[in-house]
Amino acid sequence: MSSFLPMGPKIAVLTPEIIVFGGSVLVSIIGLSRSKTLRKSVPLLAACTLLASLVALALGYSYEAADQAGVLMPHFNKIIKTIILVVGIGLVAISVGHIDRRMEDAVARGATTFDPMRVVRGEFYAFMLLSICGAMLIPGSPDLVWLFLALELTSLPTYIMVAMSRGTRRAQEAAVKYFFLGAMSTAIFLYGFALIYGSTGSLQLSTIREVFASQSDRGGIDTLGITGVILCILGFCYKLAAAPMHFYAPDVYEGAANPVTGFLSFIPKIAGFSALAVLLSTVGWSGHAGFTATGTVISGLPAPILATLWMICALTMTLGNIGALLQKSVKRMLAYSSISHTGYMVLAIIAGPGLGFEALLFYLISYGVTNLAIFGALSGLQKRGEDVERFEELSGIGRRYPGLAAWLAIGSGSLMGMPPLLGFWAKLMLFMAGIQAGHTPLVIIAAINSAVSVWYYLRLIGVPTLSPPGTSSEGVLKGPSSWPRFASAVAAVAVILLPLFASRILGNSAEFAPVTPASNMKPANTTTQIAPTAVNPKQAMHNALQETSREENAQLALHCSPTRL
Amino acid sequence: MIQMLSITDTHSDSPAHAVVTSIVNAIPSPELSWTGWILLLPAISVVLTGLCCALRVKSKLPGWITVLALAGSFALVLKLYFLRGDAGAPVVVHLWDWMNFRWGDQGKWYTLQADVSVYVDSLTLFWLLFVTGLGTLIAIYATEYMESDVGKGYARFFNGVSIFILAMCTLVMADNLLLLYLGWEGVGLASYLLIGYYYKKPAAVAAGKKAFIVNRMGDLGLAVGIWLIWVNYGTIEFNTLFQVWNDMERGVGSFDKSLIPYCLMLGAFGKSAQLPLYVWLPDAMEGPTPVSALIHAATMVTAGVYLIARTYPLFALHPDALATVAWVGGLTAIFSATIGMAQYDFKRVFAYSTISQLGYMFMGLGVGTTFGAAYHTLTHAFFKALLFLTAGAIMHGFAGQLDLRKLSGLRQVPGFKLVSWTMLIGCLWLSAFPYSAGMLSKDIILVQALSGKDHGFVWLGWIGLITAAMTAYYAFRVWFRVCAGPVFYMPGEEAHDDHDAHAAPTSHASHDFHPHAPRWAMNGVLIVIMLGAFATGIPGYMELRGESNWVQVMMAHSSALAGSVQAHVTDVVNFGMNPHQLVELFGTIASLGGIAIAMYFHLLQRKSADKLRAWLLAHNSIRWIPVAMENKWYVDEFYHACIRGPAWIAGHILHFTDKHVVDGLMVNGIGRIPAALGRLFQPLYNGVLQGYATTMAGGAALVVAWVVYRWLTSGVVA
Amino acid sequence: MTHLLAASQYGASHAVTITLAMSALLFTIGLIGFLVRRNMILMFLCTEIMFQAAALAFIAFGRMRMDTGGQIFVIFILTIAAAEAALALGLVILLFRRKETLSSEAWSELHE
Amino acid sequence: MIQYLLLLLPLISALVIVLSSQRAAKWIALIGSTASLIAAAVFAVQFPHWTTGSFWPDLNTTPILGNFGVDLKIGVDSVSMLLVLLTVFLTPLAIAGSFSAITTRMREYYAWFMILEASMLLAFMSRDMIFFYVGYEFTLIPMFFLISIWGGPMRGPAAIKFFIFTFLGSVFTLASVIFVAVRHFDSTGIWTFAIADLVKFSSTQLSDKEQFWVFVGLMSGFAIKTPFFPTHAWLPLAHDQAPTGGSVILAGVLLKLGTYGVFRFALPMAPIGAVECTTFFAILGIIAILYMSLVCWVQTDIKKLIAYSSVSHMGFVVLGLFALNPLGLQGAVMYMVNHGLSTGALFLCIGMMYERYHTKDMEQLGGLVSKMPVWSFFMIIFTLSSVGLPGLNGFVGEFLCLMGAFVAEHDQPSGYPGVLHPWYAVVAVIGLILGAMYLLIMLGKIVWGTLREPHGDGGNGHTEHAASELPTDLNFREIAILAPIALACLAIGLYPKPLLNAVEPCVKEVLVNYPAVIDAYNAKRGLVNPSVPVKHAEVTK
Repeated sequence: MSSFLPMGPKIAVLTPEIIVFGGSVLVSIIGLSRSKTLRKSVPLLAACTLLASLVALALGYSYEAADQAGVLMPHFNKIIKTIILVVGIGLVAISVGHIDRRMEDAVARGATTFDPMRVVRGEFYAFMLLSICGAMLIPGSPDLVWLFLALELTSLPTYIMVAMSRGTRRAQEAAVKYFFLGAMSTAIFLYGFALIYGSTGSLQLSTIREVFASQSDRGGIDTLGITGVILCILGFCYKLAAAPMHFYAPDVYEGAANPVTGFLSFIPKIAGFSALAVLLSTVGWSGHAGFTATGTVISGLPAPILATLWMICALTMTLGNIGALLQKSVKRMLAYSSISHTGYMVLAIIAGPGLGFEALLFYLISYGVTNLAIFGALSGLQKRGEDVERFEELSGIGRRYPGLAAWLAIGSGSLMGMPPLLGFWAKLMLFMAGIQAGHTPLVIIAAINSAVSVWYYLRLIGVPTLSPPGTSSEGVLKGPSSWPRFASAVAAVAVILLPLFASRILGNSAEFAPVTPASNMKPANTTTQIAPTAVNPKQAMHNALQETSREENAQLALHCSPTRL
Repeated sequence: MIQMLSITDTHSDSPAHAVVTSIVNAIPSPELSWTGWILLLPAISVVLTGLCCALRVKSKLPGWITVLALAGSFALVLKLYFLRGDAGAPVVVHLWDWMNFRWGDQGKWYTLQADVSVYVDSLTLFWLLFVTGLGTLIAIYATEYMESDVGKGYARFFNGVSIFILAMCTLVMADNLLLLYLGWEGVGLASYLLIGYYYKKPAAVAAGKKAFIVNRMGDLGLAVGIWLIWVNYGTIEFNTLFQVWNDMERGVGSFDKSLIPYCLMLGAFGKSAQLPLYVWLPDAMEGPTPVSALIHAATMVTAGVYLIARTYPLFALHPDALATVAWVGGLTAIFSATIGMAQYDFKRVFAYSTISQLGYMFMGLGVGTTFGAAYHTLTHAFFKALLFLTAGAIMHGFAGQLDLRKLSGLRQVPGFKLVSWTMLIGCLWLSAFPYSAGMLSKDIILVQALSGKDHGFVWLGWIGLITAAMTAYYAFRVWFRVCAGPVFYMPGEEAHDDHDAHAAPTSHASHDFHPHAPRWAMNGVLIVIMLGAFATGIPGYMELRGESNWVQVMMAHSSALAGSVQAHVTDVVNFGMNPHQLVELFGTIASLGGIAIAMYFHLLQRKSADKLRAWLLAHNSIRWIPVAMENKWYVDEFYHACIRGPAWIAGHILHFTDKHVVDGLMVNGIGRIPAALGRLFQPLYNGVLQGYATTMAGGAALVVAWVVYRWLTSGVVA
Repeated sequence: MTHLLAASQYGASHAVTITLAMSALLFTIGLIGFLVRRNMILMFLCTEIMFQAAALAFIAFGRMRMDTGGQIFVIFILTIAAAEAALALGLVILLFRRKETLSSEAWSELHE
Repeated sequence: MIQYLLLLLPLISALVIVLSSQRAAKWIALIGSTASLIAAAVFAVQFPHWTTGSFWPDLNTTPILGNFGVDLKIGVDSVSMLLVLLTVFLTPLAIAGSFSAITTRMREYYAWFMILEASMLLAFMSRDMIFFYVGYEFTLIPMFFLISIWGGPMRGPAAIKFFIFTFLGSVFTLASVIFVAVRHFDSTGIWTFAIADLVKFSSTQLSDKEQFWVFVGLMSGFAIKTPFFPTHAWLPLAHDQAPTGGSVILAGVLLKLGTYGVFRFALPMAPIGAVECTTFFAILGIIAILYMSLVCWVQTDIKKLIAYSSVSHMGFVVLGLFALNPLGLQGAVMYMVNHGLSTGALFLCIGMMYERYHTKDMEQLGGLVSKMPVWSFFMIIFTLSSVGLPGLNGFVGEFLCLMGAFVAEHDQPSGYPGVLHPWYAVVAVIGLILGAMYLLIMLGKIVWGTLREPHGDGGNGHTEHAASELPTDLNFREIAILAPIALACLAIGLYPKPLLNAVEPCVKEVLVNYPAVIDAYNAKRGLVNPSVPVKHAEVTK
């Protein structure tokens, strides 16, 4: 089946990305300007671009258009994009003043004179916007080509960002490792794509899903398809920094500058999770031989894929946490912590649409915001124009900068899941999703892990506030720009206050179910708009399931559950 | 002869059932709520003396507050007594709710009813009379005795005395076992505080602690007994308990209800210093002497007797339990008498004599004469209080001197005549001198024992007679040494003037030491108590003459009657005599013989006592006798080695375990696992690009392999 | 090689099967090369080989399915490969300037 | 609205403290906590369900994760009310007790203290499981800072161990709660975390196995918090190292969070699981009582001794809880309150002593009654209360707990059969002797005897410093701190009736499913309750 999707809705849906892309071009051009004022305004421009994109998304996003554009999960798509944009603004803010800090420091010491042509601000923000643009494109991908290109668009700029973020050899080494291993992982999921294509004969995700569904009807998705999906998952694991593809993360995070580390630990991750969600929506969470827990049939992913993800989830959580325990470098520790959080989120992916995706999104919000608070605080500090990295450099800085120590502490508290901070609610939903999907063992592993993680997060709380200032922390000063600290403060406040608005952030969980594009299922004009309804749709679905018999149930799951209910 | 409302013997089929009808239901009597003041007055005294303590009152005010309060209580007790007479029906006066709740509507077992209410029957009144009466007298005595502590520990002392009287009254007036338990522990507390009154003396502190802890062991028995009673009868209120105590249709729980008396008797043995829990009482003599007189001789230690008398119906169901009580009492009597014979500290001699006399009381309870036990309690209370108070007067006068080898001929020392002669009365009474009150009360018990048919009670009677001889010996050993003979004295270490302890140690040489003669308060109290001791003989004479006497009637109208057996005194027992004749003859021989031996060794030929001791010590085969007796048969050491020692070692071992096994090995060990795992994986992050690539590819391969394995083994094809 | 068997299920021609085998072989060669070579340019070329293996597979499957999508995808793969090549060479030159060596082992400052 | 005021007052005071000066901090904290006390008193007076066991107020909800039934529902029943009162009663006293002890970073100290109070109140007042958990868990943070900033020389490890240990347990508690909520949703289609709904659902709808695991999960958190025997390792260290105020709250209130959790969640939610585990936990309780008493015996550090004694005392609570009859549960609740008072007060006393002598070593100190008679008086009162002297508060709970365990047998005619055996109580009752032993030994060393003081110039010059600041005996402030507790001890000891009456309906509510479950369980073991017809036992099985 060949499908020519109408261009109109597609462009309408892509307006935010287009704005971001345009912004990146603009930023890279303005960054070359000889006017210092203009150059200095680059981050502001980048932020404004993201803001404009956010406005465009908020005002212009229509589920109808998204349906027609072949977006599989319109609501998911919208929320992912929103999260990326909001956190993206924060990421821009925490990188203000960072890239040229070294040179400015050198100028201030009189070591060199200022040379506008050596300023790299413009490109840096352009790459940042490009990567963000790529990440935004992923959740709405209608086909494999799009997915592949969007993933590459997300990754390629980040390699350069790592390399240029600091002038040190460590940054370049990080870039090399990141790039080469990234290329390998790209090859792996690319091969996976090829196998999926071979199994289904189509690049259209909606078609792939139908073919997979009919294969399942006939007894199971064929080996080719399953192998492809598993290869893709393993490839995506690189983006997520999930085991077994996580080994690069500590080195790269350590080598990159603080704001870039913040960027790396969020944007590729959300991109990877979007890609994973999109990919897995083709095999679906319903209609396969699933888990029967406590008498209720709970369908899940196909068994091999589930097994893969299960293993990845358990390994990632555990390896991340035990790795983090031993670290002396804050950034390395945060890298491992980021790995373990990936593990938790994989649990949400396993749990599937509905509660699982809601938990995933909540977790991503929580992780993004918390990350901002922590990396913002770290980026707000410097030691002779260099990043603050090791724990002992932070020791006792709470005496001088109580605010920064507080933001760090709040961020750590949220990461460890301390109620009532944002991270706790995220973990709560994650556990709910996990248990509801019948994955209590994984939830228990996650619970143990989150208890283990307390140890190193406590260090991040304790070292700045409790330890006495040492020799290594003497030279630690505030950074040149106050924007990172401001962003960190805003994020920390958000970590405290967002839970109050939690129920309003996400809307209804049932909306996260993947949607078969309307153009394939039924005439476009009959597509109904999803609107928050008074009745809890989840409950409605549940009632429907209760009333139907087992066979009907299976049928319903097969044919209807991908659609919105 | 003796008039009993219901006379049963142990041979009848169900003595319990027969007796239960005789326990009259208590009537709730709100109009008697003023009896609450018997408790309230000491309570007020506790508060006021406490305030005096806090305000550091430097006068005798706290002493007189206490005296007034106790006298008030005594007056109220007298009023109550005259209001209801010897044989009035029991009454219950509810004061306020205490531990009291219900969780069902079916009554028994569905409630735990333990209110602060007063149960007054003759038994209660009997105890109240001498507790408050003697309490008042001893408090008056103490106002003078403790005068050197005015402004220092004086208020604290009277605070303790008030607490004691409050708790003791609570104990005997309680209408349920839990309130009784409150009083029970309360007297223990008072005892703890007062024994440790001279808190700078390590011995006093240790003695207080020991008293409390050993009593606690007994209290456990009481606690378990209370639970068992509740389990079996569904109530712990005496009034309802006596109504249901014969409800035998079901035994509940794994523990047999026959254990109840054993549990209760454990409590009684602890409080009344019987074997094996007597060890605290001799040490308790570290307290001020009025305390020894009041708490550790006259009143508190009889609480055990009271408890058994109060719960006598439960004991009556189990003759074996009663026999146990009797035998423990008899053995304690002779055992502590042997120790008492060999002590040099005459306060300790009296302490062991107390234990011994308490043994008689338990023997009386056990062999079935609650009257005898109660009567002996009464006479003992007076003569032993008298002995302790005279001992106190001597201590007071001779700077705490207690060693009978260092005092002599006090009856010729000016100011100590009265003390000596009252002490003589006390000793005569203690030695059961013919037709003294002590003899009369002791004989009732011995007659009952000798007329007993089961459980070897006859032997018990003989043990009692032998003990009587030993008692006479050691009582007069003290008197002849201390009061008779040539005048000689050495002052002691001024035990109760502790607050100046770090001033120059008082080492008065005997020549410039002036004995401090008792004044009117002490002398007056001694006289009154001596008269009281004479008066306590009256019921005995009435008994002897076969008349009904008030002690008898009071016991007969209380729970103590139940199952109490009438002696068949006319049966021939030994030597062709009936028990009465036996006791009269051998009791007299024992008493006079003991006194005579004491006179020989300690008055006429004092050197020969030492010779005898030296002779005994010189022969290896028998030297253990005096050594063991002087060292109290090494019971303390035995307990120390067998109970405290192992527990202490266990404590250290467990502390070590806690630190290094539970915390170190388990907790920290488990805590180290994650980091150790982390270290295990650390080599994988070696920083080499190829290494990472290999690990990633290998990891991916492993994951795929695992999936394939799962796939193959689960049999599920996607 | 399970996917080869699967491919034969669809009645693929021998040519397709051989192409697929070729693709798998290429991918393996690329991967092994990536793991064993220390020269960064060679390593990059190995990733290119893996990319091309995927491209070959796309073409073979497109042929098998009689679908043009596979060939379209290959164009994009080539484009991305070119972009990566540009990036890689830039990076390699940067590194070479620093240390005058192309060995990847020279860059292991960051580790546990 | 008073309940929200009660929650907000400490938070507002914390905020004011943060904005105020170092010198004003303690007074603001005192005023704030006293205001909470007054608010709680008003709340208690308004509270209409003292004897009915119902919750009040019942209607106010503020949805937080509305879609998932996580609502900020605030309401108390009489047991919660008692613990709320305990909290607001102890907090001002602990704050006042910190006045002279805390001389650095005062703003932070008092701010954390107020946050701690709010957190504890939230835990006790929440009628939503998640918000209970929020309060329960968040107490760790202020306590962590209290220990690790103002604690003793080992404060770092102490704080971290305390934090990680308790956190580890409570994640399982959370998982269990979520499990029940998810199962509730699966079978009814409604998300809720309301305690009442989940308890009702869980106790009746879950299978035996599920109940077992739910119970185990819940207990793993509560057991560590309480702490039960083998999981107590964090406690001696934390208590020992915490500043006085922290110890008071830790022993007085935080430990009760654990037992409150057992009482409010674990027991009612999973009766079948609870019955399966009863023997195990009762034995743990007994081990705690005896083992810890022996360990207390050999302590030389007085604060550690009291800390270990807390574990021992919690053993009585555990035994009472697992007696599973009204006597035991009443006793357990009474014990929670009473232990909070007496042990909290003991820690205050020790703190006052420590401020004067800067040592807690009983080998160096002794005979303080000659120097500090008032202090000694209070010390004796609270020790006796700990010993369980009748007439003081400790006795009520202790006696009922043990009695509850004694009568927890299968054939009890009280309508509440149990699964224990009298031997449990008989063995545990030895703890009374041992308790008297170590506490009186402590008194004998530290209060009685000849005066022993640490050598004058103990190196750091603290002694002179202290001597200049504090009088030898307690000053008015310190007496004013201890006197209310002493009065409360006496009052509860002499007239526990109101408390018993208040607790009783809640206890019945907790035990509502138990008789049938226990009969069935015992029937499985071959023990038939004679008061119940055999049929009944079979039906319930």
